[in-house]
Amino acid sequence: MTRRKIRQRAPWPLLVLGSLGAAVFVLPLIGLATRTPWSRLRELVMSDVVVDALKLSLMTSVLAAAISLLLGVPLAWLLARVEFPGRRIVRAIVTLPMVLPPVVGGAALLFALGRRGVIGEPINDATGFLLPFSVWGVVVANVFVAMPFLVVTVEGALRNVDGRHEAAAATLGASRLTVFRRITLPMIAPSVRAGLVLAWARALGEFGATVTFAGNLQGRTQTLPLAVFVALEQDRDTAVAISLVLVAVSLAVLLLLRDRWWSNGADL
Amino acid sequence: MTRRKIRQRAPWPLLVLGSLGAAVFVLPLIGLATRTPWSRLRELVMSDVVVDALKLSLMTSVLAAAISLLLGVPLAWLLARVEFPGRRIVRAIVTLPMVLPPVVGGAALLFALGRRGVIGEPINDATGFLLPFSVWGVVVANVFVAMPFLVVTVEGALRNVDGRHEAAAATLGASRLTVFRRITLPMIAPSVRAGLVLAWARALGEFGATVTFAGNLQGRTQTLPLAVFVALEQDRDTAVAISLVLVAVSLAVLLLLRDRWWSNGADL
Amino acid sequence: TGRDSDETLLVMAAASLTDAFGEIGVAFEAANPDIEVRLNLAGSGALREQIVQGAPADVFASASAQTVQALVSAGLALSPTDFASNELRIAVPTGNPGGVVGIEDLANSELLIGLCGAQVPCGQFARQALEQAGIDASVDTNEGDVRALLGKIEAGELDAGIVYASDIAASDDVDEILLPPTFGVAITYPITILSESPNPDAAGAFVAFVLSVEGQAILHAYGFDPS
Amino acid sequence: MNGLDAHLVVQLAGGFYLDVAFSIAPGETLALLGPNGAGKSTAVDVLAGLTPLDDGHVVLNNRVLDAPADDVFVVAEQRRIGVVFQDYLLFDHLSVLENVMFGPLALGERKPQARAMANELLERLDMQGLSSRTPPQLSGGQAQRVALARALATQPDLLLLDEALAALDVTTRGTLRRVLAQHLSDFSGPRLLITHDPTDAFLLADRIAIVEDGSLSQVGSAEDIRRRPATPYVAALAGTNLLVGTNRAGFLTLDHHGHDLQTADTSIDGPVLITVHPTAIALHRKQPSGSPRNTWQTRVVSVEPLGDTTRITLGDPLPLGVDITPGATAALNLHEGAAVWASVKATEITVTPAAVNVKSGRN
Amino acid sequence: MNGLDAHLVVQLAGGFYLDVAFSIAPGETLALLGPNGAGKSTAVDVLAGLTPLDDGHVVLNNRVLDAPADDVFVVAEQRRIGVVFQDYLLFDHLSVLENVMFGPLALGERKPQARAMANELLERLDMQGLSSRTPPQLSGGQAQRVALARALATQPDLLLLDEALAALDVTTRGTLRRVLAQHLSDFSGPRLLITHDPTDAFLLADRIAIVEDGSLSQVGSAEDIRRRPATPYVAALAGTNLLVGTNRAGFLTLDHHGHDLQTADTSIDGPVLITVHPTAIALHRKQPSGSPRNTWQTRVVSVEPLGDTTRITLGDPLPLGVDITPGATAALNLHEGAAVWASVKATEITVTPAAVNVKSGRN
Ligand SMILES: Nc1ncnc2c1ncn2[C@@H]1O[C@H](COP(=O)(O)OP(=O)(O)OP(=O)(O)O)[C@@H](O)[C@H]1O
Ligand SMILES: Nc1ncnc2c1ncn2[C@@H]1O[C@H](COP(=O)(O)OP(=O)(O)OP(=O)(O)O)[C@@H](O)[C@H]1O
Ligand SMILES: [Mg+2]
Ligand SMILES: [Mg+2]
Repeated sequence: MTRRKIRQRAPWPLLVLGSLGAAVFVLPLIGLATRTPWSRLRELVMSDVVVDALKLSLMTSVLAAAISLLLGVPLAWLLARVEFPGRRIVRAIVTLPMVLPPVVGGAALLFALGRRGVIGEPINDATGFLLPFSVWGVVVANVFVAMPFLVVTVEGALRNVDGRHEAAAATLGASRLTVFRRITLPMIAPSVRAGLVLAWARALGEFGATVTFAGNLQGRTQTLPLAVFVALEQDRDTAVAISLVLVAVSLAVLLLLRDRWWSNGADL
Repeated sequence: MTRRKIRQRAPWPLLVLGSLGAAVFVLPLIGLATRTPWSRLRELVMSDVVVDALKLSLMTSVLAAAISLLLGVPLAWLLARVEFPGRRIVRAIVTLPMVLPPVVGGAALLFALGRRGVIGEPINDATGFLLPFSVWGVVVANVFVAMPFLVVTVEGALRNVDGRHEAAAATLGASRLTVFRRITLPMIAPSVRAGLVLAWARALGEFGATVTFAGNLQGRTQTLPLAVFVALEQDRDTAVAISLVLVAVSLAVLLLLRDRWWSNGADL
Repeated sequence: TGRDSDETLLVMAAASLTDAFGEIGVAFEAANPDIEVRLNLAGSGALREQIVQGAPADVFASASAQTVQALVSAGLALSPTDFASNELRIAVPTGNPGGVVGIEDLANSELLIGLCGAQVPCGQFARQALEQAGIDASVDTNEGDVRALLGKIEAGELDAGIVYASDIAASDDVDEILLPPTFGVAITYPITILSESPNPDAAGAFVAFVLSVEGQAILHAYGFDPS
Repeated sequence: MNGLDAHLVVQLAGGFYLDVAFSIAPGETLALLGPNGAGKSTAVDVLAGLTPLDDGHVVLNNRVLDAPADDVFVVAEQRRIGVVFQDYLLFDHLSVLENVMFGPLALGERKPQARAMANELLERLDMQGLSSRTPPQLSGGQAQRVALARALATQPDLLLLDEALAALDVTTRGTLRRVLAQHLSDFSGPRLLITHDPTDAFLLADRIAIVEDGSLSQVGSAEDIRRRPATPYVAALAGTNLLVGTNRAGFLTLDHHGHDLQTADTSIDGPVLITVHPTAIALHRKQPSGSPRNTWQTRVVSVEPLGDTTRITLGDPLPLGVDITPGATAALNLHEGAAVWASVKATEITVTPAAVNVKSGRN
Repeated sequence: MNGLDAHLVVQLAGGFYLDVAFSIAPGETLALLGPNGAGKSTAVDVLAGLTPLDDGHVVLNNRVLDAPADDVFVVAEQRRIGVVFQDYLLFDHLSVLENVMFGPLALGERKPQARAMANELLERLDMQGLSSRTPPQLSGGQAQRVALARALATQPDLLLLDEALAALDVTTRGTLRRVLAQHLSDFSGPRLLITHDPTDAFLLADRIAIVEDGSLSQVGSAEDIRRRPATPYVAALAGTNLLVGTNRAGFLTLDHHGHDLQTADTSIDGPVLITVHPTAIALHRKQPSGSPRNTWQTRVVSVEPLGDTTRITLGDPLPLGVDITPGATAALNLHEGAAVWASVKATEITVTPAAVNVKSGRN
């Protein structure tokens, strides 16, 4: 006997508003599709430039998402759970990269970490290491713009969690770190995933901060969005084609991911 | 007798990683501060251009956040709770604006809603109404780039909520809409707020899609980030100064907001 | 500019013309009180896209002949007129920390060298110059526009880059190194009235004003040479 | 028919299979008792419309609520079934008053009326001072009372109470039993009361159904349940001893124990359930010489003082519970491991035909 | 001293004020009983280190765990105090086995050892088949057993059981009482058992403390509690009747009721607590003529069949509970509203000095 599924019916106000919401995203995609040079697509997309950019984009966006996870989740936890002076200010500062035009963000990064930057100059003098114009520069720029999404999402989720389960774990002798790893994190897993997706997607699409902080060199720092930008000035068809690659990559990754760990297998 | 507060100590790995995470945001801000023309700041910032842009930015970003809330929460609910064919694809499409370089997103909007657009052309022919180069164009561009953050955050939170409380509400005779409004929404309120902040901040900082879809007309479509862009072409000091306005506005709004409804009053 | 006007003129101008056209707009309004000028400033490519998509614009002043030519072929613009010209220079941070002497140094892989991207006019001209000099430059970044390139040189993040003379004139934080005249490439800025201009008369007046003595003087003040 | 008619067949993911059928007349209270994990809360979920049936049906007042065969399923919010959940499921973001008002408001009641009704219920449940608290600020028993008030406030057609009194203290329990008895007799719908406390069942229910491991093992009046327990679980519930054996003209052979007994009841031949009340067993230090034909020697396994009586558990050959007075316990010097003689009159041993399959009583 | 020494003073936000002091010797079990909302769970939170004290102290085996005056506060994870929470607080994302293994692993136990220990505990609690389930897939009683196993697995220095048996069925309850009694006597630390069930308290505890409305109203052995209840709540717990009055050479004037009684106890003069056991009261259809000096006419307020006995509640002038046999109930034709004569011998009325302030027994 298989379990009978009862069809959930959606109340119409939610259905109407939600569909309108979906239209906001679907319409432009249709717009994009109508202007796509489908016949020349293969040729436009199979160039060196695009392949190089795609590789770089995948690598840097995944790295940036990973770093955002590593640093962002602890930061969110500190913001949500530990009272320290200036907490509110730190929390507000975390959301700044979202507000700052990315180009300005990139400039701020240069001011801080560039060859003449507040931190960058001493580091460069001492070690010769230079972030701008390198792959690591791309990653740093991506982390800067992408991590806030993860931090805000995770902090919101942490505030949703009632502390009693964590307290119960503490009475069992678990240190705060163990509680965090084995109780808190699993409890907010869906939100951490949501935040990770947001951060990854934002990193994949990042343009302004990257071009300003890391520059634009094919094979080294030219990610897909930078390639799109270059193409936009030359030939719209190529730009649209590269954008479709971007769309396809993110669609593929998101569709694959969700099956596994987004929906806990209970999905369509 | 006032309640004794027990100081929460953070485990050092979280402290180290979280501080590193915070450094990602604080350092560039310091960088920016070192390059700010503090003495000329007032003069640079008090121009017509900046005042016009500030007004427009506040209005359009708030409108965009409101629309994102209105359409995005129902959309998130549909995605999380209702099984319909193609749900996974819609969900993936919702995240596209995050991946698409904003300039391409703006172009896609033009293709769909511009005077020659798939939808825009018939609408323009019938009513004479034109979205691009209008304030509404700015709002649409903002909604397009900002709403995904809200949708993903809220959907993640909805998946965190166990359905038993909603079921209990149903046994009390509450329709699905009532359950949604009076039980589900309050339960995920912190995440809705987080999503709203994300969306608003993203809209406030939006540049690429706006400049492409709505143009860059002072007083009509020139938001703060666009003013920064123009200033960057003229005089870096002005650009930094306008960016600081942006930073100050968002800091002010975030600090004010959080006191009231972010932290439920239990904050520092 | 809050006064009543009968007509509003929408001028699409390349971002590098921001300062000069800002002043030209004010001067034009003074001369034509019944016309209000609105500038729409963006990259030439983005402007072209907006025009193609039916922006209700009147005049297009571009940094690239190619962009305008594309619009002319599409029937969206009338035949253009060149209104300004420019020259290339090597820009280095004040004090020249990289010790750049001439165009040969751009091949030095020890230095951090930037150019404009090949998709924008300044990048195309720079590459022409390098080719003529027979130099294979060791490029570390292709910036999106000349201002971005200049910004990085000003900040000392790059040791050298090829930019327009007009940009160097506008900056206090760079030193210039002249290129031999043989490497000079002809750099011209076209302006055109758009076919679908809602105000073709006012558009004509604006173009005429740019080409007038007064307009040319303003352009010169911002480092542009007459065409 | 009016009232509830239910045949619940559900297969849960973990392998648990529920198949029970029962009906409850209007105004009748059925108590559902059973060991942990027997399926009581599952039955509640199914009746309330939170878990769909796999087979069978739920019909309330002639309205079909769930019938997989006919593809009928009425959603929870249209069933008018009030539930007190075992884990309360109070709304943490609403105050106590708002929790109770939620149902009436959802059903279209005006705010003042809903508030008045909620206040009255809270007062009856002795919660008037706490109506502006939120559930996390309540004690366990207070929360349970709010859950009860919330369910009663909707004036449902069917009331499902899943251990609705478990967290209450003795005095409140007494008060609430009276409130509930009062309310239940006012309320004309059928109601299902789930409990682990036989006293609750005996006091509040008209009929008792026992579910064990997913199926019904006994249904009857409190009297039936107490007098003729059909399984060890029911016997424990009734506080009596149950053995399984065969009767041959008054000679009882026990299935699991090596000692025979004699009963005065010779009317039933064949497999029987044997009930021996704990007070019917006498204990002696020396072998008794009187009338009881059933006499055996054994050891004391445990001595549990239960207030007015002491419960002595005997070991092999017959593991029986015996209730004697604390005085007798002292007089006989009973302690763990003490050797004693036990005796029980043949007339005190009741037998019933073993019609129902005997289950282990635990899953 | 070894064991627990606690003086708990806490002021909660809603106005509730807890101030109780008690100590528990190593190996001793103290049962904490009290009405809903009396502060039992609050005491557990404080002892476990989840709520800091406002005043007083918690000292366990000579280690100061909380002492606001000296600014000492040991965090929960360093207290080695095992807790079964009233609402379980199981970890929904972990399996039953992992829930039980969590504590040992957190304390540095190796995985195989932790697993072995968890498996053994689960088996003792009859849960072996369910170790791969997650908590949402458990029944209420099963979840409670997991909570118990999880708390026992850490082998804590102090064990706090907050209604750890409330959701269990009768048979499991019996089994678990034995398991727990066994475990408690193995376990050398002090333990605190919170319950609403006097049987649990009488069986498992060495001493009983009663908390009402935030302060202790009585502490003593089960015998004390049963014989000399100090408040109406304790009397209800002990199943007896409690009245308040003044003794003058055997003549009792009652504080709240207009009827006087006589007692044989003339040793105490002044304010007294008066206990009358429900079985000591006789009921008659006609006025009795024999020896009892205390005789009065009244009406039956309720008749509650409780299995072997029937509980009759009498109305004015003295609201007393009376236990008689079902047979007698039938013979006297007792029903709600019936007029009866009640009598009680003067020797059956016990009085104790009213030393403790009598509280209402409910908040
Ligand atoms: N969501 C679920 N998925 C799979 N099995 C479940 C689920 N919920 C409960 N079960 C199992 O179904 C059986 C019946 O559970 P149910 O909660 O109905 O028992 P119950 O009679 O209410 O017990 P209790 O007296 O302990 O509350 C149990 O064995 C339980 O483990
Ligand atoms: N978080 C809180 N904030 C304010 N008041 C609270 C909070 N938690 C409990 N209370 C109140 O404190 C009092 C004591 O609650 P506590 O949970 O300790 O009672 P309890 O003795 O465990 O009762 P029960 O037997 O019902 O579980 C109650 O009146 C309760 O309403
Ligand atoms: Mg249950
Ligand atoms: Mg409690």
